[in-house]
Amino acid sequence: MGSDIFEFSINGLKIIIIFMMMVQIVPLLVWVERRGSAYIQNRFGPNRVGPLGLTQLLADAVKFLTKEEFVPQGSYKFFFYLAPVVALIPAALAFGAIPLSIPIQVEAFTMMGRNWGPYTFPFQSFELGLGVVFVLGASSLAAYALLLAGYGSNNKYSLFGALRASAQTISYELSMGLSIVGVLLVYNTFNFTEMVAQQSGPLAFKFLGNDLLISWLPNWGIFYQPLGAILLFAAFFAETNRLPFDLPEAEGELVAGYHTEYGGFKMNMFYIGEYGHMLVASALMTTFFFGGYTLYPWLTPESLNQALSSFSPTQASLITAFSLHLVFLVKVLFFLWIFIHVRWTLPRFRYDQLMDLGWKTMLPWSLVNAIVTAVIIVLMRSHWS
Amino acid sequence: MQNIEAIGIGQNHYLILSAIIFSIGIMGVLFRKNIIMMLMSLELMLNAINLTFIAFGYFNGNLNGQIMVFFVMTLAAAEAAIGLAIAVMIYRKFNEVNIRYFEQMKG
Amino acid sequence: MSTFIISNLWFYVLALSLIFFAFKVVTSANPIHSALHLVLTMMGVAGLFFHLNAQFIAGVQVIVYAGAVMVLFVMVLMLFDLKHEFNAFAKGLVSGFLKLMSVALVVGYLVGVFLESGESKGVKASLTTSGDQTSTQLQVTRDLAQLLYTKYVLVFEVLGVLLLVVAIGAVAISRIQGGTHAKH
Amino acid sequence: MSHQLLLSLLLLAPVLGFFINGFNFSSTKAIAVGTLGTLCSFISFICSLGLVLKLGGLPEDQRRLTVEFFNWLQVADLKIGFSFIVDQISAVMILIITGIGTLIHLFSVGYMSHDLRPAKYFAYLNLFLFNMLLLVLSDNLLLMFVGWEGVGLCSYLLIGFWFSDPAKASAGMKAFITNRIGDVGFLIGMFILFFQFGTLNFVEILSRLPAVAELGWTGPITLSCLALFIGATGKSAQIPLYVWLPDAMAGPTPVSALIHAATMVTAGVYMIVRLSGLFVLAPNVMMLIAVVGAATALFAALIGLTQWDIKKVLAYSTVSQLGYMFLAVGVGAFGGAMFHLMTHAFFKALMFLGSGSVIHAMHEEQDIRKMGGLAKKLPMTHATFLVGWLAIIGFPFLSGFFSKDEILWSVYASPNGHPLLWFIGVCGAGCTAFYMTRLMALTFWGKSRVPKEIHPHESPLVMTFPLIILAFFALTIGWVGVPHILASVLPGHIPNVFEHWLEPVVPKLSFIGKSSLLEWALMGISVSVAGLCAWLAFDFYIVHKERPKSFVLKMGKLYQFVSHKFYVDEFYKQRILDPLIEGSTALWAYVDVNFIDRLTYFIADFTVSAGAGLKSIQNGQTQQYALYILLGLVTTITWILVG
Repeated sequence: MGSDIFEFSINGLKIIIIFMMMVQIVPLLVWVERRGSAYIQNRFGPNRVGPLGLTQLLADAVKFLTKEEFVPQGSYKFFFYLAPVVALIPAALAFGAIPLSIPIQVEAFTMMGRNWGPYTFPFQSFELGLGVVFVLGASSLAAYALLLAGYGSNNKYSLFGALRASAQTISYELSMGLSIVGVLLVYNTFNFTEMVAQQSGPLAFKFLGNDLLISWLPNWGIFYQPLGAILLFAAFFAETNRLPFDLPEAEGELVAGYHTEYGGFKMNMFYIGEYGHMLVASALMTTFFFGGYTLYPWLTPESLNQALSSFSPTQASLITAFSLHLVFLVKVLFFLWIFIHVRWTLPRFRYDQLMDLGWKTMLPWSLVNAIVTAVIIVLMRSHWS
Repeated sequence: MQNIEAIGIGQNHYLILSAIIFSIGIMGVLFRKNIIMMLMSLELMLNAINLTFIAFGYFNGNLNGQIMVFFVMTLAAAEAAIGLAIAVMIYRKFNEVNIRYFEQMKG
Repeated sequence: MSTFIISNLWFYVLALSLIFFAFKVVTSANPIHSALHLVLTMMGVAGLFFHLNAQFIAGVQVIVYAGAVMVLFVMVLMLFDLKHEFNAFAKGLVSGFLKLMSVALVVGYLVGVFLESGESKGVKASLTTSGDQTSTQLQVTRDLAQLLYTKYVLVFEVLGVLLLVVAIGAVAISRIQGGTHAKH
Repeated sequence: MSHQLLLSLLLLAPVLGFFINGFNFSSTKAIAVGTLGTLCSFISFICSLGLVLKLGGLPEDQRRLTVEFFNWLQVADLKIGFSFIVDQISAVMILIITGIGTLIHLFSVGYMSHDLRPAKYFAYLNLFLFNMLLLVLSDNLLLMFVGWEGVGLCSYLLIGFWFSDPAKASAGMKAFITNRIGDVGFLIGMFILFFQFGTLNFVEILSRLPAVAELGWTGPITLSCLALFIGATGKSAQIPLYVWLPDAMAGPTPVSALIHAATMVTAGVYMIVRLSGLFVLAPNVMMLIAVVGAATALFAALIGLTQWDIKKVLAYSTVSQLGYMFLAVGVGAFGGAMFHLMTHAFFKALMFLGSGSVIHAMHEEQDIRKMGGLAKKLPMTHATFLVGWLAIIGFPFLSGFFSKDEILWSVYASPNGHPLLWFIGVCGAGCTAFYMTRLMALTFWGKSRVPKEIHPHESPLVMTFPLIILAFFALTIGWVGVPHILASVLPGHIPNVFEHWLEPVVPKLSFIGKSSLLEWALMGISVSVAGLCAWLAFDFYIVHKERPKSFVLKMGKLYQFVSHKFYVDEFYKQRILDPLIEGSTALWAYVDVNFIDRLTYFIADFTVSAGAGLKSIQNGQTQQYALYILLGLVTTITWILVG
């Protein structure tokens, strides 16, 4: 957390900013979702409040805040209130671990009579050696939120919704974990920054003894782990209870699933949790498969440094960090749009189809993927290295 | 977070902590009548054991402790699964999850 | 200096919370409460692991224990809708006293043995190289994997088989339609 | 034919007979089975003849044929071989056994012709032969004891042959049990001997005997002789244990003839003669034997006077004659005893078979009051019975005269004899003469008192032929052992072959300082007494028929007393059996019920309650199990720390 007061404060500020970033994205996503679904269904969507309905977000926020604090009769108040909080925490923790951009180098400078040594601020909430493990751990805690909500609201529909949702998240966690194993095998590290660093160069790999270099393609993970990517993406849909897998809150059968009884700000927190998970999911997708915050031919850290040689090193690293961050954001938004797009195009799975898909297709395929990647890597490394 | 030498916290601290947790776990097994509660206190005991393994591993400088924790965990998961399956069976038959129904299984 | 205080503080805070949660797990009448307290204990233990330079194990602990096993417990508890248990604790004064006495004795012996076995080894574990923290964790994990797949590979395989057996067993047990008034 | 082969054939024949007959127990073809039995006994007779001839061929001092089949028993220094010895004494015995045995087998073919289970009868008879030969030929006491028991068994089986009749069955039991009581004595004698001499082999015992005689009653030799004598009394029906012989008449008559006249009862005498070297060293026991023998002789003779059953009379006469043999042995006249044993075997077997044919003719009627005047109807039986009668009363120059006179003379003359014993002997002889003449008179002479429906007829040749042969021997066998005094008088010096035959094996009696005149006088007295009593009986039962009745009236209570066999049976029952039974019931009622039962009940209840107590440990409550585990852990740790 830093050795002196400056670093300490910067880090604290950074955590808050990133958390607020995640929270702020949610209304934006809600708006995009409503506008997008409207666009898909050939209708207008919210356009009354402000230009293109942008201030609709504000209106929603006010609505959520002013809604009556309603607690169902006979429910377990403690669980009822705990559920939204627990829904939010895993998403925030996971998002904090994902590097949004390259670390910012700050040279030594003097301020307030003391000279502060050079710092490097990692562009994420906290720098973790085993980033992936941490993220997996955090996402696995999401199941509790569902259970607590379902059980706390003393309502049969919500209980059933909760049980189904947690069963679903647990079973898809398996295939998610295994597909991530494939990724880890390729990058041979748990640390996100190293993964992104490996993806920054041109597509270059050894194949049956001779080195291949495709200069016009970036060295992204997607080319190494295409099947892994698809499986992981599908698993993320299930993890976040997004549409094809959002049986637990299927309106038709279970009213609103586990958050039937929730309204007001608690409902808002659930939304934040859900969209937070989507954000984490898409961030992971970009980091694993689409090169994170690097854009090979144009915006790589080296090329930017040359361009910004005129600025002082700190400013240069600041500018490069933020520009790369933009790159990262664009990719993430692209995936978020896919999430939203899929929601309004694919029909919902029946529960047994859901389970069969999870256990009988996704799990075997992710196993195969992990094994095949392992075999190839062993062959490549041992035989020709 | 530098892992400089933990002057204050020695191995005994961890061992004593795990001993306490372990005994709480035993109390759970002995006193609680609900099967699932017993399973949980069992998990508690296993956690205490893991803690001792890791503590020994850390202070003796080798990784065997962590390996053992791996195995203990898989075992605990397996044991929990079976225990819960039995608990479900007991619940389905007696509509109550109480240790005294285990007697029905004898002979 | 700060890290020194923090690491001690970190340990004591976690230790005390652990004990408190563990105690709550055993004594709370509502099973779901105790289940959640158990989750918190596990998180606490994961924190301690983190401190004992076993980050990967801490992660695994969270994923496996807190994420899967406890969810199973909570799901089952919720499925049974077990409310507040009135006679949760086994009655019987004599056996109760006997139990308490024996547990106290066990703890007494253990603690006595620990304290007696010489000063607390504060020695710096060879694992913690001074380098930045991330590389050490990776290094630890790699060594762990190395050890796991060379020296203990047999145990690893056996455990794989065990898990398979347990999976089948659990399904088999729960599908039994038997019982005295089984309808077949 | 080597003597081993002969001896094995001798033993094997009866055993084969027993097995063959034994396997078809239920066959009713008396003739086939009978001939087989007789054939086997005849084979063994031929073998014994061969053996005796081979023995005769040996020089004087090495007359001993030993056959060692296998080493039966070897424990520490006790070495018992399944081995046999044929010397002078056993030669005499096997001749008697097989000879008379064959004749009796022949007789019983006729006698048992219409019996339901002849095969069983002949099987037992052959078994008896085998056991008797075993007894007689064995070279050590233990094997003899095996024969001894076997013979007892066969006598039990044969007495109780018609076991459907409870009286006969209980008679068998009585015989067996009294014998067993005697056998206990025999066993104790064997133990003492083994303890003292470390061996049971006759030759070894006799070779290890100390030179000087043992005075007093507590020495080992005296005690063993005493115990052996008790065994002998059991087997040979002497005073204390004779009660079973009269009741043993319940068996078929040939059985009585063979077992209770000729062979088994003489086993006791044979045993004493075989161990004569030992008995000589115990003068007190010799004196006891003599006294018991004399007492039995007189006592049985007195009872014999009052008996009405033909076989009972003969039984008591056997007991008294055995008394004479023991008397002879008691005073040291072992040769005389053996000689009397041989002669008695012949004429007593003759008379028993005679009575058998009488009973056969009278259709199982045994009461002599219902007989009379049978001489005309059963001429052959009457003739042979007449010879037997003359022999037993000691008519001069018949076998009985020679042997009895020999005994009486040696009783008077021998160093450890006594004139009083002689006097008792003479009285016994007188009584014998009286009751035998009474028997002859009542059954054969005088007026026939046979009931109308029975008309006796002479028995077939197969029964009378053995009678003739036995009668011939009763007449002539006496000349084998002519006493010296007579030999000198009679023309042509006839050597005392029998005495000479036994001489090397049996201790010699020396009649020094006794004038031959005295011997003549004694002989004269005994003959005249016998003749007087015979005439008296003749007069009582033929001439003046009413005399016996008046005599009985005069006697009154005394007669009752004697006719009821001196109430010995009743005495035994009241004084011995009843207290024994009461004692055991008391023992059962008090000790068993109170102590032993209660103890077992207590143990049972204790285990049940302990089980109940421990049951609680396994009541399925997992938490208790957990507690026990913990307690176990804690106790072990404390144990380690504390210990």
